[in-house]
Amino acid sequence: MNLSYSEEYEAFRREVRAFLDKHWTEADREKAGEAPILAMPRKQTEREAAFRAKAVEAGYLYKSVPRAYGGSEQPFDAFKSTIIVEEFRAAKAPREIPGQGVAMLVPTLVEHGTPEQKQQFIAPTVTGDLVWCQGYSEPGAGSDLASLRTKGELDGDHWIVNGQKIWTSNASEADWMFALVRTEPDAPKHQGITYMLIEMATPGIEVRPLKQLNGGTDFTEVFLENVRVPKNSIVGARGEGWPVSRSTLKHERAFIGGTDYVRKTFDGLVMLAQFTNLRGEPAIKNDTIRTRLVELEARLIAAEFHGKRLLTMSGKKQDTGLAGLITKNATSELQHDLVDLALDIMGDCAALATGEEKAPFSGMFVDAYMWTFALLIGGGTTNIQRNIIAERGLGLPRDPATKR
Amino acid sequence: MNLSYSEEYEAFRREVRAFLDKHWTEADREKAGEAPILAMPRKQTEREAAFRAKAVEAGYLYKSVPRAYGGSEQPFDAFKSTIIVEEFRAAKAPREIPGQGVAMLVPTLVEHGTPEQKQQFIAPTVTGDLVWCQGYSEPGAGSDLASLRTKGELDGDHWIVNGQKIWTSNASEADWMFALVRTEPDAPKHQGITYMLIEMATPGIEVRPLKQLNGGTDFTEVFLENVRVPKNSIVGARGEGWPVSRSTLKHERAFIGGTDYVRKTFDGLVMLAQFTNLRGEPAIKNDTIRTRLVELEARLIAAEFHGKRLLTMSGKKQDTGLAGLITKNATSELQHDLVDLALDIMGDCAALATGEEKAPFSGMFVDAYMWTFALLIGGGTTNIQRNIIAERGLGLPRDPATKR
Amino acid sequence: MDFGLSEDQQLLKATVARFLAEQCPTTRVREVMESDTGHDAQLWAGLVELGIASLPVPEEYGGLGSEFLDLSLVAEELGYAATPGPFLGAAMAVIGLVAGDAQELKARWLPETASGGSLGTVAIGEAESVWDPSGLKTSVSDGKLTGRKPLVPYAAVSDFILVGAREGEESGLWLVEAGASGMQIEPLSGNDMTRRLDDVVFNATPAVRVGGPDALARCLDAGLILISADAFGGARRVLEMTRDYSLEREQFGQPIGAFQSYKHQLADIAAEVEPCMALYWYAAHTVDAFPEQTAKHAALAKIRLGEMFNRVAFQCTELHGGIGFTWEYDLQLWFRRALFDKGFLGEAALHCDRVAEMAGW
Amino acid sequence: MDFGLSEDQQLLKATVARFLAEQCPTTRVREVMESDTGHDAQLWAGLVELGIASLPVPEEYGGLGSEFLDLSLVAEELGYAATPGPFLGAAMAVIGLVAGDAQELKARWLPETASGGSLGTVAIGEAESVWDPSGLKTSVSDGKLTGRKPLVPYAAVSDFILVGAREGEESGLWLVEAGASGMQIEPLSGNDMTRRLDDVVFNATPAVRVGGPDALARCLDAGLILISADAFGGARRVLEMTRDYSLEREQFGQPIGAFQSYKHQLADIAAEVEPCMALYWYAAHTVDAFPEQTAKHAALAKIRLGEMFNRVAFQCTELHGGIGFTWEYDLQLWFRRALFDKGFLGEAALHCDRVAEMAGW
Repeated sequence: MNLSYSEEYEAFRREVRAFLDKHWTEADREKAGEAPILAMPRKQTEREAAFRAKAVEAGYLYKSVPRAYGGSEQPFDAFKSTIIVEEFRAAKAPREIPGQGVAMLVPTLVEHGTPEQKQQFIAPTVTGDLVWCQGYSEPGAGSDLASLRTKGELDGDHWIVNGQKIWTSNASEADWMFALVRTEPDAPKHQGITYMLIEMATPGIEVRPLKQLNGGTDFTEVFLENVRVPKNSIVGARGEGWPVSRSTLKHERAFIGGTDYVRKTFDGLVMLAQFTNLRGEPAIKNDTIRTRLVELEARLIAAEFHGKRLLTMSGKKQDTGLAGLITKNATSELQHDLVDLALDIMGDCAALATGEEKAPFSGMFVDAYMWTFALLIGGGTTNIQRNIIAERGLGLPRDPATKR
Repeated sequence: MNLSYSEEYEAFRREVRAFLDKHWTEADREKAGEAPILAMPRKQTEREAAFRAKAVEAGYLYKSVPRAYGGSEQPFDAFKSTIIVEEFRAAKAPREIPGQGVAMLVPTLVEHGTPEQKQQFIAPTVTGDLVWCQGYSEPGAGSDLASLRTKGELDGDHWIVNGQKIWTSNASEADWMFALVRTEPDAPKHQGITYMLIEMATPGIEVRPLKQLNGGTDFTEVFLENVRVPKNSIVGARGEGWPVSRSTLKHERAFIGGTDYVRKTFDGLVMLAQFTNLRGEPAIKNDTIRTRLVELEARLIAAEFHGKRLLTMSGKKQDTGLAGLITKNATSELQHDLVDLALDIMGDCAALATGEEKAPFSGMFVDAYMWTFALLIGGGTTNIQRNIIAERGLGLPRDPATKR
Repeated sequence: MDFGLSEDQQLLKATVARFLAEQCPTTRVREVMESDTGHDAQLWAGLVELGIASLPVPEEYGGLGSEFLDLSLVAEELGYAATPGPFLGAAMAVIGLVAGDAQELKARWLPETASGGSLGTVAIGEAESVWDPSGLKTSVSDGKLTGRKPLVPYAAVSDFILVGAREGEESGLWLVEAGASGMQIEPLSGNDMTRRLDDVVFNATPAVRVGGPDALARCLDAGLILISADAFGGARRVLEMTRDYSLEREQFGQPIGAFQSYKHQLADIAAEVEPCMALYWYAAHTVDAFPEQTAKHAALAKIRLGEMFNRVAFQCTELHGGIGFTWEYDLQLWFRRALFDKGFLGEAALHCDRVAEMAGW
Repeated sequence: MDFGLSEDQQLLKATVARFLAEQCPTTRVREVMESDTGHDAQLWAGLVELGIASLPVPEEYGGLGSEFLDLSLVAEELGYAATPGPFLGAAMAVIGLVAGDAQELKARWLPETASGGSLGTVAIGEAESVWDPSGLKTSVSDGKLTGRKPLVPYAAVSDFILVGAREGEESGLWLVEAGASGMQIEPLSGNDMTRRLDDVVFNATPAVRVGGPDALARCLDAGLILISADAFGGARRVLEMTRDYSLEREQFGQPIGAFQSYKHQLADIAAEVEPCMALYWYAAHTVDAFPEQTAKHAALAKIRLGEMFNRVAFQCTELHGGIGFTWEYDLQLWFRRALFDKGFLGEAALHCDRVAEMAGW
């Protein structure tokens, strides 16, 4: 066990630092500021574009994307990836363009796309010139993606697509959508779905903001009425969109499982407890609150070092097995318990909304409380994940109802 | 809403008190002492027998048993029943003989027995001259009673019974066992079971004490090897023991759902917290422990008045529905949380066993902690009860796997 | 022995429920919620017509002089329907007036509140979650009241405010009329937009004494019970919605309510919700039957129900999946009301301390 | 960056595991458990032969001078197998000696403990769950030690006891030899009969100073980590047993592990158990790598793992149904060990206070 990196990696870290010092100046860093927890995709500025081009050239970004399509085509190395993230974050330098285009579509195209699709889409996506949204969820189909009902019928050279998608983040800004569409109505549930690329400017597409529980509008609904999509605008074979999409979801699960946001929440919580007075005394001096904080810190540290254990396993190319599967549920439950404590620390101000300046920390923890749902629900609900832990992690029998 | 009883019932209470004053003296009361939480059946003393005979005559005991068989044959009145329990308990007077003979077999016989069976068994059971044990559970069949494997084959005038029963309380003291035996091996699972009365003195029966987690031996295993049971020693028709037994289980559920033992535990817990010092201060002065105690008291009081609500509904002959179904799980979870707090109050003495005089209250709460299982498991496990709440209480679809 | 509702009480409860089902569907809740004041005079007038404003007013002042449990049952139904408006503060104000000894004020205000002509509210809690009378700093001297009350329901639309304060060592309630000098009202942004809160500052504001420590205690305890009843109604509604949703919504070819794990989660929620009814019923019953027990039982009800409602609202939202996270889906109305019920009148920890002190722990 | 085990560590862990699987099946655990002393000299000798007694002893005293993590991995496997015997106290005693500055005592005892010729134990905690050195009342003056230690592992079979005490204001460790005058040992009845506890009273008992506050702190922290590792091993075993049982046992015509609700309960348990490994690993790693962090992380590990093990043991017993409640079924061995791990070296609340104080909260 050695928590410092070997000389090889320390050298790599120095190399990354030197690169950053050279290409991402103090002025750039100041301008960039703190990254938001949930970054939304946007077209990059010229400054960012120039920097990212350098970073790709150096092998730091888009490491799993072939050079031919704008990536840096590096062998997988969990430690190098971590070092890059750590150093880029410390320098507030741009990393991969956020959003589902890079996170989900690009790996799918790399794996399943035709040479033409790769050529057409990957490079502009990784530069942020093409913004994507995801069209999986539907009002009638949540965890059970295979039951989706948006349908596509072939009419000459085009698919005619009708249906509705929901929980689409940034559909308003997106140029294209990658979507799952049922094209063979008579096939069994998991077959007959096609992975389709749809240009958002096509007539018949309407995007409506979806207002959330917490008052924000980070998601939209997308209505598709007789939308004409060119016949060849599909990834993988017709009717085989289900396995294509499932390879993508792995990325999403890994993304949501991190502990950074939990650490941020915890650190904020400690400050909240220190600076919020309850009846003349800082909340942190209350024995019950203090005890709960320490218990939560123990769980947080367990989660953080569990992450390091997983990283080590990945670095050694070992299967993370059960240890990898439990991360999401353990982390989101921890996050829930953290924000739950925050509400208790707020005392009677739990009644006040985020943004109310008279609430402690302007009520920001109320929003965190509400956002916890997105964590619980995003990337498959907790119950679905429980099934996966039980079946793949513990070897219990598969659920007959959800058998595929 | 009126928590005092109406004049009619107050008059009844005075009548009961007068009866007790007359027939159960101060000396009797002193001798009787506090009733144990889980009373075991035993033959009554002459003094008790004389008193019970008077109480039956007065209509206070065995109210659902016909006079012809030693009962007092009273119409159902939830309030009178409660008043009798309250007053008899206050006077430490004997109530119905404890145990499964009176609680489970007698109601079954009243409903399903032949006139001869009623004649032969009910009267001596209610006087305690016949002690019964229950033979339902088997090593291979817990909550799923219908999967039991003890089998009976007809051989002339007798059933030849082979198999094993488990979790049989007081089999060593019992004269007879009422048991479920599979008699039609080819019938579907829930059919083909016969409700059988087996004399424990029959050759081929062996009783072995079953040592529990907590070190006690309140249960036994009963082995049956070629046990010959007279053909007519069955209740209800051959192969129809399942419905017969299910009517009995209702009684058990009601029995386990009470809150008396939880109140006793809570009161003990308060004392424990008051008299156990942690680092120089009574545990009850610790803010965390105090807060947990108050939260538990709120739940206890909810459970107690929930009981009064159910009593009122029963008194008005209303269906208690969902309210009645949730009692067992809510109460046993509360009991669990109470003993869990007790272990925390004990500090490092949680390591010490019940009976160790150097532990607070001689470690009696450790035993309560372990006994909590019996509550969770007895009368159907928590999970089975969750199914029942969801299906009968909330109207959710039945589980295909457990459909009968 | 009857720990149940009388026929009159059942009728009252059913009447209010029917009225709200008809007059206050969630579409209307949302309209009121999005209005400036959060107060719908017409809806309030309808409720007053049903008698809810007269329930706590003694007959001699034109009211019904009902048991406190009756009012609590109404609060449950208002919670069930997520009814927007000033009920809670208005009811507490009336109870404070009735419990006090200021005959003139009673004669002046009670008939008007009973008829719906006037609306009262209460200002008790102070900064740093102080709600226990012993901790109040707002003070009165020479008929002038000075202090800050950071969570006052519907101060902006009320005709009078009953303020918890102290004069010398003695705590009590004082009445301030709308528009009194030295009073500043600032609206707050709350999680629950169906029950508005204002931040109110008094600076040598003219105030008339309503009653002493007992009146203040009765007013606060009544509020704790009413908020508990509201929480019960809300939790009941959320559970029902989730049950209904689980029967409609299909996943993997069957209603989600057929999945065992879902069933068990819902069963656990039901087992948590159901006994809470008896807890608030009993607390309400003590107000008339065993007033010496009210302080303890009102606090216990608030401790348990405030937390239970939040837990249930959270779990049920999660059990809905994505749709529960939408603004359009009605569940969020109760999710937000739960946060009001959690915080207003003080958090669970405060009342745990109070109960422990009453017990001498 | 390598937050994982070296090949040597994996080998050590596997070797101990294999030895215990062969030499210490639960039938043997039960024999030892039912013996008078709870100490099986032969089993202990076998473990010593594997090297577990030499791990913490520096090479200059004939030991292996291994990283502390190695010893913790052994503790995990001992916990996994419910190994009866004096390991915990013995290891703590060695660590206390090593951390101290009494060269003569080291030379006298360390080689013997490494070879299994001598057995040590520790006496730290005092009445009312006092375990923090600042609260100890046992005192030393003129080489005589006086005080009561109510929870001492295997005092009756140990050759020496390291006693936490104070001389004047300064706390530290003192060594008392078996049979010293004024020492009274009374066996206690513990929940976990695989790890015996005695109540020990010292009355002007001759004692030699081992080290000061640092030695005492290192000894205590090491114990907290070892007990956490034990808890992890126990929880892992209990989870495995329950998983295996759920695949064998049928109800309603299918293995109970096929019921969704059961699966989800087990998944939640796994999600609770699994990250705890990293928690105790890191705490153990700090002993050698970041000793200034050990006090905090040792306490955090004990807080989390002590409670986690108890919760998991309880839930898994419940998931077994009736059989989990029997003495014959092996699950109870871990259920009882969990209660030892919960109480010994102080309950979670004590260590929460300690961590909060370290943080300045």
